[in-house]
Amino acid sequence: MKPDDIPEDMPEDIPEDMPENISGDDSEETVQVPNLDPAFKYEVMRNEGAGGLKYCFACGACTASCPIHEIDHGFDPRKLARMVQLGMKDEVLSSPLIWYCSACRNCEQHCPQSVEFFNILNVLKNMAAEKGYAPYAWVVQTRHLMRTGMVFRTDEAWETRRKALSLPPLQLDGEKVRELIELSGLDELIVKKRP
Amino acid sequence: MNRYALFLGCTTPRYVFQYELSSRWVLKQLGIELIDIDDFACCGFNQIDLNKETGLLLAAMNLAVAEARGLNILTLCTSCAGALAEAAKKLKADPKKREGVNSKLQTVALEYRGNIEVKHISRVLYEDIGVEKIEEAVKTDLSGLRAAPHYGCHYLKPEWISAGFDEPDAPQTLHQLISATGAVPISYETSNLCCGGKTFPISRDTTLSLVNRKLNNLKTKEIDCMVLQCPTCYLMYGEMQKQINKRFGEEHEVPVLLYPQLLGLALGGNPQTDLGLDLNAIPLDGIMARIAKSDQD
Amino acid sequence: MPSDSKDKRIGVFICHCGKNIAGGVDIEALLQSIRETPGVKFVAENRYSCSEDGQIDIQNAIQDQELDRVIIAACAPSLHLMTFQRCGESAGIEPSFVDLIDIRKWTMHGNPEKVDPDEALERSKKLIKQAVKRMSLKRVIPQVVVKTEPSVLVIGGGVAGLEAALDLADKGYEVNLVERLPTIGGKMALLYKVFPTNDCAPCILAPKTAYANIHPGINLLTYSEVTAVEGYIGNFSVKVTRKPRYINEDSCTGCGLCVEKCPQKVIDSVYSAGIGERKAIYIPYDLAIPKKAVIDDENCLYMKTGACRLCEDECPTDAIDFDQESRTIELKAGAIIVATGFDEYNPTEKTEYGYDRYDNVITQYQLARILDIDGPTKGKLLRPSDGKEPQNIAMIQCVGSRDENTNEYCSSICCMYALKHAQIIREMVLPDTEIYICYIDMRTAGKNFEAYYRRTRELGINFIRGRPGEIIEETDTKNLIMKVEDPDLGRLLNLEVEMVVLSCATLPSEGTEQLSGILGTALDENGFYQEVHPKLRPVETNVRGIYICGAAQGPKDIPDSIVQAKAAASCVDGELRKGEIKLPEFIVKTTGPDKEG
Amino acid sequence: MIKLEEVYVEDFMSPGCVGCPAVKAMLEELSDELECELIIEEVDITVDATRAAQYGIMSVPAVAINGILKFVGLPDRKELKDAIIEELEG
Repeated sequence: MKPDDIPEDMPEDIPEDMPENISGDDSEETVQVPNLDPAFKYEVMRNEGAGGLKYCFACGACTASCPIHEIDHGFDPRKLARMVQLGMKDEVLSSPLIWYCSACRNCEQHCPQSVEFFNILNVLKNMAAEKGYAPYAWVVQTRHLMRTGMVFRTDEAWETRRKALSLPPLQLDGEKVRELIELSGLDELIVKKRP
Repeated sequence: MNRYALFLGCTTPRYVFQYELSSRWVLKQLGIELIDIDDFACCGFNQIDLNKETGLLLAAMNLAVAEARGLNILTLCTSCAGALAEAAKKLKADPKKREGVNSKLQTVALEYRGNIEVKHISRVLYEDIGVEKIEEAVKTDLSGLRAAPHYGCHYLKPEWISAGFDEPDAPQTLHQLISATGAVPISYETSNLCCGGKTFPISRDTTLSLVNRKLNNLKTKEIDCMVLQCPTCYLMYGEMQKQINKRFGEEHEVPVLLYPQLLGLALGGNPQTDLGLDLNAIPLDGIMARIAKSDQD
Repeated sequence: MPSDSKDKRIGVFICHCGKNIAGGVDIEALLQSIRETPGVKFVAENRYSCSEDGQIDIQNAIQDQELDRVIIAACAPSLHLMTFQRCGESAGIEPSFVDLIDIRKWTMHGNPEKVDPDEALERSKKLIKQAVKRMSLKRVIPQVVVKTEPSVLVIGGGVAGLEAALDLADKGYEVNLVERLPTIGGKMALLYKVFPTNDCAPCILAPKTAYANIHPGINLLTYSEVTAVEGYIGNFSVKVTRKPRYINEDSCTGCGLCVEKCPQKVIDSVYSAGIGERKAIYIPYDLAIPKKAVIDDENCLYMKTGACRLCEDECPTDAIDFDQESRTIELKAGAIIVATGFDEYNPTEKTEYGYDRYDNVITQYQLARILDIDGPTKGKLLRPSDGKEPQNIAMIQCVGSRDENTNEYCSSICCMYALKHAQIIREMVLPDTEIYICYIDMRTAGKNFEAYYRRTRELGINFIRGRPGEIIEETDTKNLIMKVEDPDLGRLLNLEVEMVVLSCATLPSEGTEQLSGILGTALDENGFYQEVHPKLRPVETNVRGIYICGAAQGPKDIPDSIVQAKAAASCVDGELRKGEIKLPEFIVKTTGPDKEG
Repeated sequence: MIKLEEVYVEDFMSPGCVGCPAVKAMLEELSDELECELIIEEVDITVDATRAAQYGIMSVPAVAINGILKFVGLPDRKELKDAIIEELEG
């Protein structure tokens, strides 16, 4: 697939497709256990780096260390781990929650049970992306990447600017990157429609 | 003389010209040779979110490109350093994984054998040059300049990336590098707080609140500037101050320097042409006046 | 006579262990394979070999089939070898011709060594065949009767060692009690109060230390270390190195005049946990037993520079002796009890809690010393940074315990000592100080412990079920800020306190590895002494005649340490009371004083 | 004369032990040298502590022949050989 084949309705610039904050998402609804997917946790733990989930004893050192949680308590590693353990698959994967992580990796740094929550969250994001929940921001970045090998839009003004500062010109060739992206199937994934 | 392949990444060459300028100049002064490589592309840091395999492939591709030229990699961005170093360590330790990656890299005529080291610029300064040599090279006295260090998460974490070099919960290397220039590193409570850069495209509000937290903490400290070592951290703390002031009614005006800019000042570089100080969002007039004054004394 | 397996009549009994073995391996296939093994005369299966019925079946088979050697393929020898040896003996079989081999480890759920049924079958076949071969060639082990020494070596003078020593001395044994430090009493003497009764520790310990000091059957060897052990049960010979006190113990009256005069101050890391100071010549504490001075030769001015000797001038009994040297004495022991206790984990490597960086972060052991009215601060609780009374204190549980990066095990006493210190602070020291205990699970499972927890709640202590990620020090106030998620509230707490106390893990005491090397005893995966069996033989070690008790065997509180000490003393008495013991000749030959070569 | 027979040797060792490989090598040599079947079982005392305890073994290397503990510590090659021959002759 050529980058230009990406549908036109995909915005060029990064739109804000995620809610500004997610704290309001706190659902008061009772969780219906029979409707949960008990196999979900195994599905997650099968992935590299995610097996530590079974050792989580919910001490909350991750949440207490999380800079995003402090700003927006809707993002809560302990709670997300719990949701996966209980099998709340659809709720987890469709939720914008999982995309708010800033990847600081404090959760993993302070976990006494060596649960690598950063990796677990990454598995969840990959699963969600499979289903078409990839945020536009990342989709747009990938599109730039396929064109130029860089995740940002580039233009003439920028090139002129670099030249004026005596910075060397950059070779902007997305060819190899595009091939690798196509090989790993990411090109198909970014055109998926949300369920 | 030490040689490295310069890995610019995406953010620095696109948005933070002064980091690239000052890094090139400073490393040249200290005898580190940088080789520009056209075939480098994005490190894959964000792509792992969508597909872990793609992320790893992109990192491996860059490692292979450098390896083919027999060069270790020097990065300016902490996230590039983290992503590439993590991939390099994993692929070195796991031959099966390496095989899988190479079967795909084959299609772009590359192979990664597992022999590359990836270092962030500050680690190169700290390990290859050393604090003492830097102290000796200092020409302009920056003593008394109070600088608040910000390390950047992927410079330190995961722990095994920085093992034997620095300590994620009590980092020291940037403090020492700042001291080497004569400036005074000032510790502050939120020093290990993440800049939130990765969350910015997802939620501006969340990220800017996070940035504001650190800026508010710094407000209570007597500092002349913040010193950091990552283009994303720079964008968050440097470029976003005006937005934050508008959005939250704050009055922040904290000068933010990239470490090579600070070091460049100490080494006597031209503030504009060598170090790009005029490109920084928050004016550095106060700092420049101090330096000019101490020069006259 | 050449060994000839054709003459032997070997019986093999395969135990189902309920479903533990039968559920994980094809018993029928195993029986079939063993039946065809050369040298095997008889094969049978049992549902539970160790049960009374199972043992009767084995004994009947021995008689009906005229077996002279039996192999039971069941569980670990540490669990039931003795059971089956007794079973065989009553049917007329020499104990050394009874073997128990463990095939259960490969089939039992929850066992880390469990494998799939095919693999379990192959391994079981191989192990049984090997045992058959070994048994067919085995000869009667000649037994000899040897006299046993009526004396016992107890290593470690803490509460466990003391209890064992007193029990045995009261039974008439001569006890040598070796203690590494200059005083007996161990950690307990320094805990101020002890749960769940809140007795003052000296009140219940001092009578024991004092009695041990005057007991005619107990020889106290303080400031001494065991450096060599040889021999076997009944006849150990032991070398003990006595470090020089530079004090003539017989003349020293413990008056303390020398200490007053000594100009050299030293941080006391042992008796006041680094909180207070002592002199280079010192008496560890008021109730120290023996109450004799000791000179710390690393810090004594005279030892370092050749000038001073002020203590010598001051001593009314001329007890100071700078010429004293380290000397080694030799002892006999019929049995040895190891009671070397524990050390508190040093939390420096948990950098997120800033123990070495922040003045106001201390450990629970340090807090115990601070709260002690006879301790370095005379019971005053003041912040190290500015000497202010803290208005609020947070305690963090499981520091270095239940932690993959440090120690995986639960240290078992930390919940209770945190409760104890919270009670003391609230009731006796700073009643208005707010206390927050951040815990992962509150574990108060001992007798009367739940009531103790309830009592702590009554006092208004705050319990937060969450682990702080990191502690940040507020630069100006030196207050400590930590974030902790409170799931009961569903919100993040920003907890700012004036002092933090870390409830640190219990580690095997320093030198455990070295001593276990001297003794030939095994250590477990956490570095504590390994018992033969955690349930059935909790105070015996792999070396017959050497027993363990107290925290040396694993983290435990005082009640449990006392129980184990009494158990160890009882084991020793059981082995030594007859004055003689029957042992395999080779043990006497190869490990005894008359050993060959 | 040595009879052609079997001998069962338990070679007690541990992974960190310095002298243990030497005992193993000696036993393998003797197994070729002596005209008997030398059945050698290597017992790692860190894995099977109970077996060592049955023999009262406190340190390795140690060697038991036909169920009788013969050596604790590194044996002399001749002593080891003699001990095996002694067992063969009963």
